[in-house]
Amino acid sequence: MTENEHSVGTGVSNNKLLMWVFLGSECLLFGGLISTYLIYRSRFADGPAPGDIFDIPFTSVSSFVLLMSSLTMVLSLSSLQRGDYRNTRLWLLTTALLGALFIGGQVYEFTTFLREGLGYSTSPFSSAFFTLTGFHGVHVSIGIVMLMSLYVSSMRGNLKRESSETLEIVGLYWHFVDVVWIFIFTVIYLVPSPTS
Amino acid sequence: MSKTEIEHSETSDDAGDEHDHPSDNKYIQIAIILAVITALEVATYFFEGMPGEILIPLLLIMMVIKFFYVAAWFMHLRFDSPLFTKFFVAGLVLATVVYVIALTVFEFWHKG
Amino acid sequence: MFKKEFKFSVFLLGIFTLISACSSGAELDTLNPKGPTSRSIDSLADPVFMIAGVVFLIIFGGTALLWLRFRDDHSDEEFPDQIHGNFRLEILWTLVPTLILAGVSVFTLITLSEINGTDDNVMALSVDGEAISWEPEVLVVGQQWWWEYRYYLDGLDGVDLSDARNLPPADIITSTQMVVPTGEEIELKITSRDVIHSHWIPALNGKRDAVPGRVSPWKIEADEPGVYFGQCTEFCGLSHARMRMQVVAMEPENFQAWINRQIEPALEPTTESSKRGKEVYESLCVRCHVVKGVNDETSIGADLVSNAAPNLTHLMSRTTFAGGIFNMYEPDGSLNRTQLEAWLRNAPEEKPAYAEGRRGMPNLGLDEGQIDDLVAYLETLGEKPTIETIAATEVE
Amino acid sequence: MTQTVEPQVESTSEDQTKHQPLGVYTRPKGGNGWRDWVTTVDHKKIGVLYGAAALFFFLIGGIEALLIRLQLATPNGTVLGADMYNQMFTMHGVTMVFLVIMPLAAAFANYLLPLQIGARDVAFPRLNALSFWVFLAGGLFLNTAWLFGDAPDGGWFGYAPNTGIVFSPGNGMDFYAIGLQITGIASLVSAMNLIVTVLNMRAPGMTLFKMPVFTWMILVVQFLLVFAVPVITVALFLLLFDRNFGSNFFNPVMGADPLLWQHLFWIFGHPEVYILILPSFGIISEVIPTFSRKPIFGYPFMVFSGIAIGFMGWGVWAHHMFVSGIGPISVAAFSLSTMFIAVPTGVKILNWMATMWGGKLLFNTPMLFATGVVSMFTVGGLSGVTHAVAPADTQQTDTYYIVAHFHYVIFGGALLGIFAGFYFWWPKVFGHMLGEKLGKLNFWLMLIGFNLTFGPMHILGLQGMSRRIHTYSPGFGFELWNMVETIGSFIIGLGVLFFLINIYVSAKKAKGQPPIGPDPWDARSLEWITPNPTPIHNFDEVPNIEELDDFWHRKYGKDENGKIVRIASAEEVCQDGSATDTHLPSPSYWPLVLALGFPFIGYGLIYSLWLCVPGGIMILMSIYAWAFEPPDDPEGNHGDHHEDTTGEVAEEVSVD
Amino acid sequence: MLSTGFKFWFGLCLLMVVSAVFAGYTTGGTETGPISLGWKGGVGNHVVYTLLMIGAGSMAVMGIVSQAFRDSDLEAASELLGIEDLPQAQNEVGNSWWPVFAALGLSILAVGLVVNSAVFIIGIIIVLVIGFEWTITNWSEKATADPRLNSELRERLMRPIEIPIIGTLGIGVVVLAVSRILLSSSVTGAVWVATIVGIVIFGTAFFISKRPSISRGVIQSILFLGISGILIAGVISAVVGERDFHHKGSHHADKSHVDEKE
Ligand code: HEA
Ligand code: HEA
Ligand code: HEC
Ligand code: CUA
Ligand SMILES: [Cu+2]
Repeated sequence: MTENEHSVGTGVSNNKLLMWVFLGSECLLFGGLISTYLIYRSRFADGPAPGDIFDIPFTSVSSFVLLMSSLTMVLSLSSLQRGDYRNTRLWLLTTALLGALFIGGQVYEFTTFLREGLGYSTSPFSSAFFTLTGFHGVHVSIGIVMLMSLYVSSMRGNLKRESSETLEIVGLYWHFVDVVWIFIFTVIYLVPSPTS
Repeated sequence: MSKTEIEHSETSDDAGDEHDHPSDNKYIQIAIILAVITALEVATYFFEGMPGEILIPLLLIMMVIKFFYVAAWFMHLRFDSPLFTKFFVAGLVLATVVYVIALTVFEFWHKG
Repeated sequence: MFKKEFKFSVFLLGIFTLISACSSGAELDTLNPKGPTSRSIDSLADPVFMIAGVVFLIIFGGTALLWLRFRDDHSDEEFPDQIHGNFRLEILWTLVPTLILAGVSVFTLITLSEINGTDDNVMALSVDGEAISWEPEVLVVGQQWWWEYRYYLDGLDGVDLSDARNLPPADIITSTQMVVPTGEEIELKITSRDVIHSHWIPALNGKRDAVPGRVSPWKIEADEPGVYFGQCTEFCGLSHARMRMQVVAMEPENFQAWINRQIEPALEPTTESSKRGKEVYESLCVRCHVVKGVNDETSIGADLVSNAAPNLTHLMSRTTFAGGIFNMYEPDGSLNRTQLEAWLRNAPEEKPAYAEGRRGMPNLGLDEGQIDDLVAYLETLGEKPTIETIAATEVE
Repeated sequence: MTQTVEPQVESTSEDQTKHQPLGVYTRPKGGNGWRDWVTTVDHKKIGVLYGAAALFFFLIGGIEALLIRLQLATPNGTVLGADMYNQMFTMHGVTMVFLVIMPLAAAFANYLLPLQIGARDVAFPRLNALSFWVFLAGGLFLNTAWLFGDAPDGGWFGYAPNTGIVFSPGNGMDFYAIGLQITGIASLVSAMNLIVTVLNMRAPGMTLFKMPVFTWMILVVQFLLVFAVPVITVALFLLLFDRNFGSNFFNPVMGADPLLWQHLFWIFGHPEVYILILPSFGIISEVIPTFSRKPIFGYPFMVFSGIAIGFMGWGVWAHHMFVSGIGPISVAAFSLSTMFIAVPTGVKILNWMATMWGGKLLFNTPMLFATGVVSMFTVGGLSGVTHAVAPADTQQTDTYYIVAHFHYVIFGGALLGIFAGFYFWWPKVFGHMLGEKLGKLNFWLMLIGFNLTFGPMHILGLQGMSRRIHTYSPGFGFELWNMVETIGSFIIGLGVLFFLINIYVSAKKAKGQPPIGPDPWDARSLEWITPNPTPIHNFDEVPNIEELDDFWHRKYGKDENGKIVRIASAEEVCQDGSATDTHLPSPSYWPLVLALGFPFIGYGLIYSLWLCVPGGIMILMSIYAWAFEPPDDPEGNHGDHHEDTTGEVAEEVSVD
Repeated sequence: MLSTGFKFWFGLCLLMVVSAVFAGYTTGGTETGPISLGWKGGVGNHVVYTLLMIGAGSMAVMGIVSQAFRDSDLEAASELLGIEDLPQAQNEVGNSWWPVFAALGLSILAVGLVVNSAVFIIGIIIVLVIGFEWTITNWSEKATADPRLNSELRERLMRPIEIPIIGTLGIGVVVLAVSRILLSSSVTGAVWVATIVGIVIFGTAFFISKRPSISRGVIQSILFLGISGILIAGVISAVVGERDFHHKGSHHADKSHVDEKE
């Protein structure tokens, strides 16, 4: 039959729309975790306080790393849109590596805190801190897995210029995770925290 | 940016979002701006003794600017359908309003 | 068809008559205020109920009218006018409710400030022969599944309430029954030792939750001497239904007398049986309970999550026990021995508890002799209240 | 139940065998028996599945309610012990809210939304199937808690710390936290899907303001879901971590504040109650005009008030916490914000009445239920306003007066509305009507039983009967009304029984008969342009929409005197469902496999973390298998860019 | 008829059960333990045992699923598609590296049996993975006559499994290595290390992107060098151990730890 489906929709791609709706929803998720943290940041019981323990210089470096991974992400996308598969892959891999570096830094940070006496059960503050940054870390990790999947697909010649939208959508997710970190870095780390 | 650099992908030309994606250089420019702001943010940490009343708004402003740049440029909100912006902003604003009220009820601001 | 509708209206009418007929007489009735705070709530609630009633009648009557008037009688085949709306009407029925509600909000705010304000009343009391002025305050502590009332006659200001599970010693500690003077506004500080409970004496005021880690202010005041029933209203686990309490309001001079009795330590037992009972108490019960003059400390920590069991010093001055569900006395004024013995024999049987989960009084495996002795001993703790109070507080 | 025979998707071409090499992970072909149902991605079948599953849970929740009522029939009842009772009302509340009303709304949304906007299917058919299976997995998971002898017992809003590991050491609350988490995923996915569908897949000419009110209300609900679900997700995660990994979010001993839970729960919880009611508002906004034979009165106001309710619903959550000790200023603010929700709701009520005004009302069963909503919901709404008056609420909260309120709005509003929908759209879905006689009996029994059950709760509440008490003592004046309520609840049960009988009897009668002709109700919205039951491909030809209630305008016009006259018969207007070569998305079993992974993870978290491994593997593998699944129909995709009907989850990789 | 998919999955399942029981007995399971799922008696190293059994369980589920849908059943599929002749001929089997890897895995396993259980587990995993891949390759190479089809078949089967696992493993290893390096550095050292690694990654990428002429081989070697550099540094750091830490905060409170789940 004749396809006369000229929908009066918004004219934007379904997939992208879905991703944006999802990101809108994620705002509420991270908002909840961040508020929980804020409410509890001064309740450190007998354990270390945030101000005692944060290593701002190190976290600054991680934040830079994540921020720059957003750049490489967008470069990857624009390469794909140009049909430049070599650079697509290059930037994809770079993004994933920078992400892995960030996560490695987080593992390092968590381990340090643990050694310094901040366990997951130490205080409401510690629980909230690990949960918030842990959730963010999990998001980043999922992002890395997606990037790697795209990378492998691309190696096998399956990531075509015509399907650049897939990459764009993964990119949206990646940038969102970055944006969340921008928030976390400022509000949780840089705004002066209570000390014991 | 030169238009020749940017070829349109075939899939998107019917979707009505026909627009110029910025060049890589533009992205790099944005990234540099972001990096500079981040550096400024971090610098406040080494400025001991800046009173909270100045420091915190300053940090928040810088944060919002960064946020804005990433969303507008890297996430293409500037060029894409305004609908996306609406969805994202809806979530963002709703989250902010709701949680700020919640924090207020918790008397979060009282402690300073 | 019409008959059915008619019957239905009659049925509804019936219901509403019954509503109005049945709203008094019950002990927990919320529409029967006995103090200034509950009265101001009531005088706000009544008109609101009225408004709601009127709106309901309008909507319900309107629906009935539509039903009767516009039902299709198949008299003709004409199609009704296709009316799409009317802007003015819309504005009208946006505005009218808005205005009504604006009115309601004003009174809501007024009442809110009334029930949250405090007056700085003080009461002259003499304690140990010394005259003090007491700002009537009671610390109310909820735990699974009974209420404790602590009186600090020097005032609560300097008292560290941050950890409800380790409160500083109080002058008077009772459970289940809070005794207050009439005509005085009593400030309550409500907190909890384990989960969230809610303290509610409907005749005197609405509820206020007892939240662990928080101390919430609230107040009550009784016009007349009497007994006012209450019930924990926040779901707090297994025996939530069995967590009740009463406020006993008495004239200030009786209250003074009550204070005088309560601050005394327990008397030494005299009979053989009660002496043996005291020994049992000292060997088994001191782990959890306190009797002033016998033990001031317990080793409760490992036994109960909440770190508290009722203070038994003046047990007999209370007319109900175990969360206000059992009578301490028979209607004739004699001790309700059967119930007390049953409690000691196997408390979790009488009142659902998670004794193995360190909540509620456990079954201590006492033998009948021990139980008899214990009852004899408990009977020496505190003075029996008047027969009127016994009658007024009777439960079940 | 009758089902249409699917036009077999033809796939004989040589070319295709190349595209779809033999071997694992070809897409299932569907077409016969149960395999068809488990692999379906058809929004209509999924709608039916949702409905069936929710009705099943309704019976469970209803039986739980009856047991509650039996226990409370007399003072010192002994039907259930305290422990059993606590589990019973918790599971009753959870089941009814999350496994009955929400999925019933999803059933209607799934079935009708594409039809009402003139679409072939939802935007992401496989995601749609996923939502259903995940919901079912979550619901069954929750209910298996009974089998393990450890159902949740902390109340449906699970206030911490009573639900923490210290005070609820069994596994019940883990089932609660995980089960709701799983159903939350289902709701979120389905909400995102439907939003995209409504925004992007409307038929030509179907502008937003030509969409039926039902579609609008569903759209609003999906937005509420998208934004509310993550909040409870956070709350449930925190609870889960507290219980299983030793965190301290709700542990006052370590200085945590239990009110955090309440805030998170109710920030979700209040939008949730509008999630429950708005679909029903949508349904009766279709039913009332049809049976009044008038267009909906004040369409834009209906739409905007729905949106307004959705918006305002975000700013009132603390009215559930008036006595929690949040401070008088907060109480005042939330008290006022709550009250004014009555305004947009009132607009709706009055517009329905105005729709009926001047109409020619036909009181068929759907209309009976709809008028039931108008009056009964109002009762509940008005008692809601009396709670909103915070000082009054200090007397009312946590008493049976509240129980009365929410059953009036939920049963009298949401459930009656859904029943109206059942009767209204049954012919659309199954091709035959439900019996009118039994239907009326069903309605009156339910209405009377309902008022007998919940009406007296107002009295009991004001007389001081607390909620969630497993027993009460004689002497407080509670005996009479509790007995009445118990009797009433069994009358409701009888009503529901007649509904079931009606389903059975009417299906039996319809067997062998040809399906009912088009447009049995002389209806107004687009779904009726398709034949009954709806053919698998929905529309033979996607209609061009010119007006609100376009379908109706195709049937009626004005004569020279301006009188409304019939210009076309239903047969002329309706499509005959004869198109056969429509391209449909092919079925997939990955949604099912993916969904099955969740209970594994759930049980794993409770019993042995090792179980999470196969669960996780199942989920991960199916996500990838899903992404790599061959496109539905290699040929069908040529040229029509429109929607990628394979429905990739955005985060997933699509390389085909 | 049992489908190929079913046979395949159940074969794997059986293999896993057998190795679980074997592992159970060799690591100290009691007489009836390993065969009664631990219901009567111990199962030896329960981590290994459970892992394998769970693996077996999931394989069984997959088998049932694929049987239910009659997937990978050549006959059924050809019936459905209306193809007359079943492609049968076997095409040439290509070079295979699997035996080499398998030997490696087996030797690790053997060493593990003697040395310690972690190495043993790694050995088992390697052997399993290889067995799996090998079987699949073997099977797919014989599936039809058309090699292109065969490789597509293999792809379709394996991509969903390989991609996430490779991806996860890849970043997992990098993350682990990076965090070890950081942990063994001093506080400021860690900052420098992170900065330098970041700059190196970033800079290299920029460099390569600006030089389109660089050959694939060179890039691959750079990548290889970089990754192995990180890995080696990680291993060294792990051996060196973490730096010293001091408790912070008012009191020391180390009654808890993150990995409480174990
Ligand atoms: C379908 C679900 C639903 C709906 C629609 C509503 C609607 C409303 N609810 Fe209800 N509510 C619940 C479900 C719902 N509620 C549940 C489940 C609980 C209990 C949770 C628990 O504790 O377990 C609850 C509890 C609850 C409380 C807390 C009580 C307590 O625990 O102390 C409050 C307090 O303000 C409240 C208020 C309202 C109000 C003001 C509305 C308004 O939206 C109602 C508006 C409607 C009308 C007012 C009627 C029509 C209007 C007119 C005809 C116009 C004229 C009217 C006036 C001028 C007044 N509800
Ligand atoms: C969301 C919708 C919803 C619905 C539809 C209902 C329906 C009913 N509810 Fe429910 N209820 C809640 C939501 C709902 N409830 C919630 C959220 C709570 C709070 C929980 C909490 O406090 O945590 C609650 C609490 C609650 C209580 C208070 C418990 C307490 O506080 O101690 C009571 C008490 O009477 C009650 C009764 C009923 C009854 C009698 C029905 C009836 O309408 C049920 C009608 C259904 C049936 C009667 C089933 C019919 C079927 C048959 C009988 C057919 C025959 C059987 C077979 C074929 C096998 N409910
Ligand atoms: C492990 C702690 C524990 C021990 C030991 C214990 N009790 Fe109790 N007792 C409690 C708790 C808790 C309650 C409150 C139970 C309730 O009301 O739910 C209670 C209540 C009582 C009451 C009712 C008090 C009131 O005011 O409501 C009496 C009387 C009593 N106990 C007597 C005894 C005697 C006598 C013994 C010793 C033989 C004893 N108890 C040993 C924990 C204990
Ligand atoms: Cu205490 Cu309910
Ligand atoms: Cu609410």
